[in-house]
Amino acid sequence: MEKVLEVRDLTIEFLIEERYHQAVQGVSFEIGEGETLGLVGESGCGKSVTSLALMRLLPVHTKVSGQVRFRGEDLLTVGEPKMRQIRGNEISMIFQEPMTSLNPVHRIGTQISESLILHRNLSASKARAQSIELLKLVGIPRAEQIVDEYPHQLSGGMRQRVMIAMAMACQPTVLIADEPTTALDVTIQAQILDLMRNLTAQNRMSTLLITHDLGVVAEMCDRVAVMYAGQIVEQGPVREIFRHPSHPYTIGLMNCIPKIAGERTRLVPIEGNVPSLQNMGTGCRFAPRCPQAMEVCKNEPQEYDVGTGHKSRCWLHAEAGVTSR
Amino acid sequence: MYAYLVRRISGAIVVLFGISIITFLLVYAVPADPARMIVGPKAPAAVVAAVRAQLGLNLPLPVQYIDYMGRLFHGNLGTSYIYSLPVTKMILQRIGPTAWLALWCWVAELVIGIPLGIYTARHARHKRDYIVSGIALVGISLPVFWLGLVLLYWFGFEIPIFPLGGSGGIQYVILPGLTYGITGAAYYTRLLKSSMLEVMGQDYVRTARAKGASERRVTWRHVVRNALLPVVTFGGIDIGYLLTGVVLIEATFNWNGLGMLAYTAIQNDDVPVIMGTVMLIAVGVVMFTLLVDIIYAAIDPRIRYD
Amino acid sequence: MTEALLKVQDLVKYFPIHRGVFQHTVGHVKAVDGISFTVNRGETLGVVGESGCGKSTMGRSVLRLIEPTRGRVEFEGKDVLALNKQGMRIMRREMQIVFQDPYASLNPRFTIGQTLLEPMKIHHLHNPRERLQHVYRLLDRVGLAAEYARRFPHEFSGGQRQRVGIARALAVDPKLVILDEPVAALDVSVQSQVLNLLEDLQNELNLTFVFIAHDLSVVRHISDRVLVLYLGRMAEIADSEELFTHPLHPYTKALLSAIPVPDPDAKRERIILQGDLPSPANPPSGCPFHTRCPVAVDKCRQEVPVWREVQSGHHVACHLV
Amino acid sequence: MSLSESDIKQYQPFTPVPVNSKKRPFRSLREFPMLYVGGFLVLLLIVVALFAPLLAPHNPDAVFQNGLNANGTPIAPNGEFPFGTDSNGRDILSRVIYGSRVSLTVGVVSTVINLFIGVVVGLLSGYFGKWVDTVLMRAVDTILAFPFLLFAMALVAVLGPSLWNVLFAIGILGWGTMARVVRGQVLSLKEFDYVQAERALGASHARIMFRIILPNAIGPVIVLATLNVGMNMLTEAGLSFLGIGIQPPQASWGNMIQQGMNTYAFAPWTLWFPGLALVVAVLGFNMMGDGLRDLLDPHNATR
Repeated sequence: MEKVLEVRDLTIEFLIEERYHQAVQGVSFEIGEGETLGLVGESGCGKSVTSLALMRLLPVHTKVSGQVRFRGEDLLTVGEPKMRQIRGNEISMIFQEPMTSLNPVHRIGTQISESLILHRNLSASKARAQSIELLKLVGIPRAEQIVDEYPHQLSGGMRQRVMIAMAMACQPTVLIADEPTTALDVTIQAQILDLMRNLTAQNRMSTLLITHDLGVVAEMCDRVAVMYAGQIVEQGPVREIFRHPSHPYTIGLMNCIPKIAGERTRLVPIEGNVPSLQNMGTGCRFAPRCPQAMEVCKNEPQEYDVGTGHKSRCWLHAEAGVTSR
Repeated sequence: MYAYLVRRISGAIVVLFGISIITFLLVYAVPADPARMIVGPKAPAAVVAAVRAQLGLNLPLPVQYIDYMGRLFHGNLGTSYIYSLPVTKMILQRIGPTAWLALWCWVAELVIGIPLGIYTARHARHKRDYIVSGIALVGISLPVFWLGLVLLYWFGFEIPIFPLGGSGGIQYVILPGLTYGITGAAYYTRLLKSSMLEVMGQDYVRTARAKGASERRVTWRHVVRNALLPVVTFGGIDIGYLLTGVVLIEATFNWNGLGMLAYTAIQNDDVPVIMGTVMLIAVGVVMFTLLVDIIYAAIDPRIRYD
Repeated sequence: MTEALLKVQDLVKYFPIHRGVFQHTVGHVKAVDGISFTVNRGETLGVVGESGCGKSTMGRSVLRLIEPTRGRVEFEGKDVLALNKQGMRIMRREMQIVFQDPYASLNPRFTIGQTLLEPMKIHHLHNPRERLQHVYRLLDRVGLAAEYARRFPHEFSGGQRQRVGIARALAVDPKLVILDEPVAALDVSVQSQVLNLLEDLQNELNLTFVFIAHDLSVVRHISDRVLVLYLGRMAEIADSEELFTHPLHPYTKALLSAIPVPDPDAKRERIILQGDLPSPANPPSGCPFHTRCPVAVDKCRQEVPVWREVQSGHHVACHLV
Repeated sequence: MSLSESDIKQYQPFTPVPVNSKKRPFRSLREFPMLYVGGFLVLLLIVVALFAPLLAPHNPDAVFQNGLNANGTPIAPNGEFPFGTDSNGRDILSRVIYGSRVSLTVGVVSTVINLFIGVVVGLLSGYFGKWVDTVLMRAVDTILAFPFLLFAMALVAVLGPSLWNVLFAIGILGWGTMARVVRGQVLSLKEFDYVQAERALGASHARIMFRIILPNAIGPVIVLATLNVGMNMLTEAGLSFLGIGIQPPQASWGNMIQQGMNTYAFAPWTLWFPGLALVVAVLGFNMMGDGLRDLLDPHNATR
């Protein structure tokens, strides 16, 4: 499979109280053509920040290092005009809050047309016609009328469909979806996931799906990367990860989710709390909460191979696997 | 939107009634006896009593209020005690000059304030922002009348480009306009800046950037458009402030308008004139606020389609 | 264990919609439209539904934080809605609530200690000198260190704040606690800690819970019985196991099938509902679910389905069951 | 001019986050220069007002034999009269120093009256809602629609021009914005779950309003009150400038400017000094208000 997007050693630092703190450290992953990679983790683990860094949409006073290779170019070093041609055209994004992600004073059609006008040089009337087609594509009824309505007139699910239509407008190669269904109800979530699955499959789009919901990952993704405290602790094919989770954090995560079927057992929580950015200790970042922590965990672990394309950043696998890279 | 407007209009009517009652009560708080003022200090008591009866001042307060409202609806604001002229006529003569002055003051505020607001927001937390914001803060702290006199001193007296006060055409409004512009623009600058900074943090601005829009496009199409909404509201209220504060600038520049009329009336205890001007200006404020509500409804789709 | 603690009968809450010139009422948001259920002493009743189904309004109406339009709420045989101000004050010691948002539910100006002392001050509980001891006991009970009493909420994580919220509710020794989405704002790892804490507290203190949530797996985990709401009406109620293995209402079925399961090989029949939730201001005629129901027939559009018992303890409102 | 809508806009309710002052006590000095410079100016004003008799070189009301030139014009600043003299031959520096007392008294006391009425009206209106809200907010609309300055002029004319009447007029008319801000705060705060929790615990309305809501709403109110002091000082000066406020011979910056209006052509210092004093005093309060706003802004606190 051809690699469409390749992220190498991505490190992101934020300025907090006049000091830089690493929100994301040494993140590496790749997405193949037509593949969906799930980036999963709890709030504050750096998954959203990572996605914004790929698009270079992070606020100023943020240091980003590493490489983001897209079509042989490093997106972190290309000029801003070039980057603008990529955003919304080659790589597009869907956000978590469909309520606030649409501009309240512009019509739906105008907002979808914007990327068509910017990247395809379409006239306003042609862009409008195509906007209607896009609205139909994402399953919006009465598209001819909705195109002239304003965001506040639509429901949450409809707005997320509009966001998807906007993202699809220029038939991007890569779609980044940042918690696209978190703000939606379950039955609406099912609709939106279904729609995304169909659209990405039809267009052979590579997708980076960011979520905190392992259920969504299991349903949507080909491969998974699990993030904890700014690092990827485990990644691999989705089946591998769910069948044979190897990192204690991944295992812990799976054990603390209540099951929808089968026997009801007492949950096994991960004790403690996620460390804050300012006091991230040395060594393995999960060690303070890890039931299997050892002396060696005071040192920083590497990513070790535990199976085909399956890596774990844990000392438990240091012997079993060969250090990757 | 229809219901919204009707609600606003009915609210305005309630406010107008409140204004009429308070203004009316003010008359009774003034110690001067209107009848005595009309007939003069030397007239016999019987004459004063006759005038009192003629004016209806013997009647109970509510009755007098109804009379007063009745006259008000016919555009009759009474007769000046001092000049024995109909107040309506005196006021109508002064509306023109005051409106002319107020218009220029307002335009000056907008022309200075809005570009500076956009500028500071775009350069937030940079040296340029601190300098302009500092100037804006000084602007807000300046008393209009003093700044007016300072400008008169420099540009009327030391370097005589403009007339030393008086009312009239364009050359007369430049200094008052500039004075008001400098002191009032700062409000627009600060409001627009905070409003723009707020909008810049909104998710939909990030969406626009994610679509590949340039910073210029993001600023003008997405940020400024949304950030101007509160400025529109303030603009209308500000015209109200302008009208209420017009007395200071008129006194400073010796401008023969409504403010001066009220000012002399207050010094002379000329109650019908005081009431008339206060009433008229209050009505003006209410009308402009209402106008702004209508404009706001027209430009904010969230209200337009509700 | 079948003694009824709370009995709710035909609870209704309509929020008036004001429009026009004099803000007259032009309609109602039928947030809660005729809900009846019983909660037995010591059990947990789960209440699930999507946004706008009225679950939160229902919880707050029972406590009279929102005054219900009509209906009857009976606590240990006492008519709660008929109580006067003083009676209600006393009743508030019996029923408490835990809120969803751990960031909005604690007063930022109060230390954790002050927050926990507040209920005791309001109800003049304990000797003032013993109150502090009681605060420490409460903190210990929810798994927080005693020294936290001197700190402010902003120094704590969401999970820790939620523990404080639970301790505050327990400060008056209530019999019933309404948990309004208590874990919805928490990350899964912390969510499981709080769920375990709630289970422990229930066992130790013989508490009765009404657990309101939108997450079905959480509800299944914690509840003895589950009530499913749709658009302010009851769709189905049954024992937890029964409901999740043999759902009868088409809405419950769709809801269950819509949950993404963390198993990539799970082969499931997925029912994807078409369209959006209708507005509770203008609910559909007949069965409120008929606009999205995959099996709706003509009767569903015209007649409101009767709430009936299909099996022992399993009630459903559907023409087709 | 009274406080503007832009000020209201800037006090959108927020949950105050206490600044972490324990860790780095002097961090604030660099991060909130406005607060410190403003606070310094305000302190300076207070010191000048308190110790006016010690600081003033002359009696402010004394007419000096040598206070006028031979042709009857004021004397330019010199060693004896550092700010020069006015058209009556009085020492401007001493009058400026004593004028601070008038400005500060009117500014602060009228603000306290504004604050009291505004907080009570806003609290009741926001907390009880329904008809209470409708009635009180119409009253606020009415008071805001009035030509504030004209009405204050009329009121002072009725009561008779004196320091206390000026202060009373400004105090009784200028609370509209305050009430709106407090109401906005209360409206948003009362939906917070911690207020709901208090209700669920059975607390009384008074307890909820004064012990829970008010302390949480107080931040923006303090900021607004600080800015309000400056505004009220300007209003007092405006009234005195028009001859309706503080009456000569008592020195007020406003009536000194009025006097300077007649002499600035040949003695501009009669205009400069009282005006500058007023600007510096108002600027001090405005800077302090801005600084407080930055300090209380949660974005700054967590930065």
